[in-house]
Amino acid sequence: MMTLYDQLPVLVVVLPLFLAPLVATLPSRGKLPWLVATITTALTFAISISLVTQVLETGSLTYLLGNWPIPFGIGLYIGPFSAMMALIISGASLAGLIVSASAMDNEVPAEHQSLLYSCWLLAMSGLIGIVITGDAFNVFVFMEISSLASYVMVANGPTRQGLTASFKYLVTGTMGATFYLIGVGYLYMMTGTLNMADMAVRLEDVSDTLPVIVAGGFLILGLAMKAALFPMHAWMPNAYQFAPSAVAVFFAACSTKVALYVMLRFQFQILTPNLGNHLELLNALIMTLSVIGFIAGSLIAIFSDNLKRLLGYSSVAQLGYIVLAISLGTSAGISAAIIHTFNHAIMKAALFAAVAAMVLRFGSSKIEDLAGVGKQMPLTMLGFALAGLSLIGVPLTAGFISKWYLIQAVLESGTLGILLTLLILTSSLMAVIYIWKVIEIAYFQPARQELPPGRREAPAPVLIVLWALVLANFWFGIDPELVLSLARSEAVNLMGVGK
Amino acid sequence: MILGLISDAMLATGAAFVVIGAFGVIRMPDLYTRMHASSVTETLGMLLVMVGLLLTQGWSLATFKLFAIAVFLLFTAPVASYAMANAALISGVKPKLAHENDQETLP
Amino acid sequence: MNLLGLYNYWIYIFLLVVGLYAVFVKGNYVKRMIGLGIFQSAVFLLFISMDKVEGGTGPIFRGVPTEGQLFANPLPQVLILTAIVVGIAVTSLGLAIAIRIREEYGSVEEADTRRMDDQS
Amino acid sequence: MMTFFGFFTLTMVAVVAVATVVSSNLFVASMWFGIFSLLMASNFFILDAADVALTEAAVGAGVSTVLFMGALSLTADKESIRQGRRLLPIVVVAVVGLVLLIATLEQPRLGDPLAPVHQHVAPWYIEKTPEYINIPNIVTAILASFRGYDTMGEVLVIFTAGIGVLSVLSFKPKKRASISSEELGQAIRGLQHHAVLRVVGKLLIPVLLLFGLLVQFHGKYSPGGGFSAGALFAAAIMLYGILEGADRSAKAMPQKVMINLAALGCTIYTGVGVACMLLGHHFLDYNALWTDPQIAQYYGILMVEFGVGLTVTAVLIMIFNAIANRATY
Repeated sequence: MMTLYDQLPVLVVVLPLFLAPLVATLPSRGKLPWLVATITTALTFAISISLVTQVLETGSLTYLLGNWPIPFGIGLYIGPFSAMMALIISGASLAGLIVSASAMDNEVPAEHQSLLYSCWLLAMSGLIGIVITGDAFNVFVFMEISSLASYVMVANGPTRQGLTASFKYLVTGTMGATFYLIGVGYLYMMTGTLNMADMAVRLEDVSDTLPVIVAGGFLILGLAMKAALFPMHAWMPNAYQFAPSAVAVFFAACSTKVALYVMLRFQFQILTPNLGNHLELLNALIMTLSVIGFIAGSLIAIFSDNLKRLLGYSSVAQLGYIVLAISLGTSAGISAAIIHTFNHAIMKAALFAAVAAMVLRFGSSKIEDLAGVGKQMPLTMLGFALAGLSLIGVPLTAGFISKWYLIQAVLESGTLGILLTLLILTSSLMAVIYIWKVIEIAYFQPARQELPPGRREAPAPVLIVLWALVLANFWFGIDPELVLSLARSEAVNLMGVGK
Repeated sequence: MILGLISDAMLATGAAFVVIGAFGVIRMPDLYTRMHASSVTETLGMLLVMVGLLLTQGWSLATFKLFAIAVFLLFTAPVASYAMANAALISGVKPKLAHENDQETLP
Repeated sequence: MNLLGLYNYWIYIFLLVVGLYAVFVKGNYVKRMIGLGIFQSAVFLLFISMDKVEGGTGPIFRGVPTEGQLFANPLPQVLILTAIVVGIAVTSLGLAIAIRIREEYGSVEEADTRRMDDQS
Repeated sequence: MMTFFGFFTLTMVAVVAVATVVSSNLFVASMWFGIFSLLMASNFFILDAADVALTEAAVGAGVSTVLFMGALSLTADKESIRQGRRLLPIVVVAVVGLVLLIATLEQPRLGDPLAPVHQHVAPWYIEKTPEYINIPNIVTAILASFRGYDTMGEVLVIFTAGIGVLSVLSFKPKKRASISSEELGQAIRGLQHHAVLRVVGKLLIPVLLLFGLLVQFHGKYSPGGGFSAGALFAAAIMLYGILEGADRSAKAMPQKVMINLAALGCTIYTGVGVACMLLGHHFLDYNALWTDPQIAQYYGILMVEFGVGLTVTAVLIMIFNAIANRATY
């Protein structure tokens, strides 16, 4: 007999999946679809919190679907990082939904909202499904649920560019997923199993064979497409810019990071022990991509004239940091990647929430249109500026903790580490430039557009989300113990003790 | 034994018809004559092949399936040819071999 | 015979390459969806080629199973059944978006839509 | 003989793929693509994958060709010949192909019974299916029970696509597409003035439905199951829509009802899983449903396959109606 407590690992996916089709059938007018979606997400968030505490207390959880033994049936595996990702995803979704309470009506016609919120729940449960599963093919299935739902949400954006952005996203996303599937196919061909843990064990017999190396390459390539790593990033800024603002809050915080999570799982659990000499080559490739990624991302962000686009390219850069940490192949690298994943999620969600409020009031996210926003929407802009500080990595903010651990991890790799540190610092300076560009226009330039007095500050729900996230940035900047302990225990899980 | 011989003969004739039809498709001058060549021979050839196969099977589930396939093809193959020719005519493909005064009555 | 045992995989690679080429080079949105379809079908062929066992039959029990009877591997078939459905889902959504792009831009060529996006 | 046939169809597949990509008339290209799928399906059959062949034939060659045709009638039938940058894509594609080609050298050969694929998990399924589930079709056993969680995800993928198409195509177009009212009338009426097509086509509809039912409920004993059955049902409705006009099929199967049915199908699937949970077992552990495990598995599979069939049918009809009626929107 299983209690509710034992069922939580699967319930975190099944609850939103069970309710999503119902949301699609609800009458579109009125707030009912939104309400159901929000309550579902809040419950999912609560389950995620419970999972995190469970993982911290008792270690990793497993769950057998259909009660079939593991390499034959599908098993769920919830380690510290997966629990944290589930927390990030459901939290970001909750934040986005609260923002959308006031920002959605402006951008999406009421009669589409029930379908949109249904897609929202599907995207969320798809993303959570990816992070908690222990089965390589199951990752593909849930990747497709979340991707299809995301394409739909981007296509529902307020302008016609949403359609082209969504199409580009669809083509890249499908190619990425198919590349991933090819990689899984080759691993399956050589091992005869689909369970990730089992795969890692059985690969030892065939390690260093050509199909395994090719599998590694295709997995990394496909996931890099999904994660918008530098040369494959083109879809992401478009998708963030043209999606409805509230949707961008949700996506920016978590959607690409899920692909990075899978990359980390494969890299350390399956490929690292079994690639032999070719691992160095793979790591060098990923490292080069990541370095080009964060430099180029920051550079393009400086020259962007649209705030959403600027933040999108900034995300390209920040994801570069995470991938750099993954490519180091050390346990410090794993910790740094995990810490930055969490911190970047809370800062980007805060920034996009502020942008959603500005778009709601000004009807535009062009930077020059936002002149004088600091005086007209002081609370919103202050939140934006503080989250921006965290993005740069100023002490006392979460961003500082990320950079600290990242640089520590990088410095472990000797002389190369010093060069990489310099590059990271350069990229951070660029972040100062592009955040300052926004702040300068917002505070020191006369307003172009005078808002009517009653509609100046952002609506209360958006402000609550924004400030909750900003405070979280400071909270995790001052007391990062929760994230650190999760990151450490995941690093121990993946690398083994003492390595 | 005799049944086997008959079925072999039918399979061979059926295949021959299909091959002749294929030659027709290559040799005929325009779409309509080509379709005529392929659709007529193909329907007959297919029927012969199906009956030939039927005879090898005796009474089993496969017999029924083959019979059903033959019936469906008998329905759909000519109709498909008709639909294609009709679509070609509507979209303005003119028969090459038509007489001068026939041309005017075409749409 | 040894090398001919790889023929399936060669064709899979060829289809993959053709499909990828169409996705990269073609500017027409509908044509791209066709290319994506070929690309995905290539992967179906990869998986289904794995399931074959010399002298085996399809993975369905017929009558009393005999000792040493060989069956094709059912698992890749299950995976590809799933993947085919993903394929049609992606195709239909892509086509729907292409239709809307045509309505909004008056064209389904990427060169045209990009030019119009740059102007606005 | 079978091997030779395999080589032949594979070569044909490759040729047809090239023809598909090369032809610049998109109607021609999508017809080629339909042929491609059909050849692919026969190939799958040669490779002992009857279930996959059935689904690929119904979905790839049938449904998706209809969808491409519908989309083309709303967009443009000619692709513009544009000389863009081709060097970089060709290099990338060639590198990918070369890498894969080299990797084949260390791959197990086709049909090698000693390949790792046939060693570990697969024999377990073949050995244990009669013991645990006791249905002849192992593919259905894995699909609906051993890996039922994947299939649940799949149902939701197709559901997402359905509501996605619906939400994308329910925007009112800003300006009506440039068709005259006469053409519009023709688009709505379908093939009503073609007596031959109508009569023969209508004869096929009940047979298609019957075959769909067979595939749906006989899927435990022979190839088939919810996916292919759903595609067949939808194909029957699409045939009706093409013959009698899309407005009639939309009237017979209103979008609102279809979306509810699709949601119902998903809910049946997830609901079976949740019911197992409420009875104190794991999610999708059908043994919770009855005391005798084999009977429990049987009914569990029956129910989830019904959910799959319902969702696939409803979603495909929904997508067809949305695209086919777009011209009159």
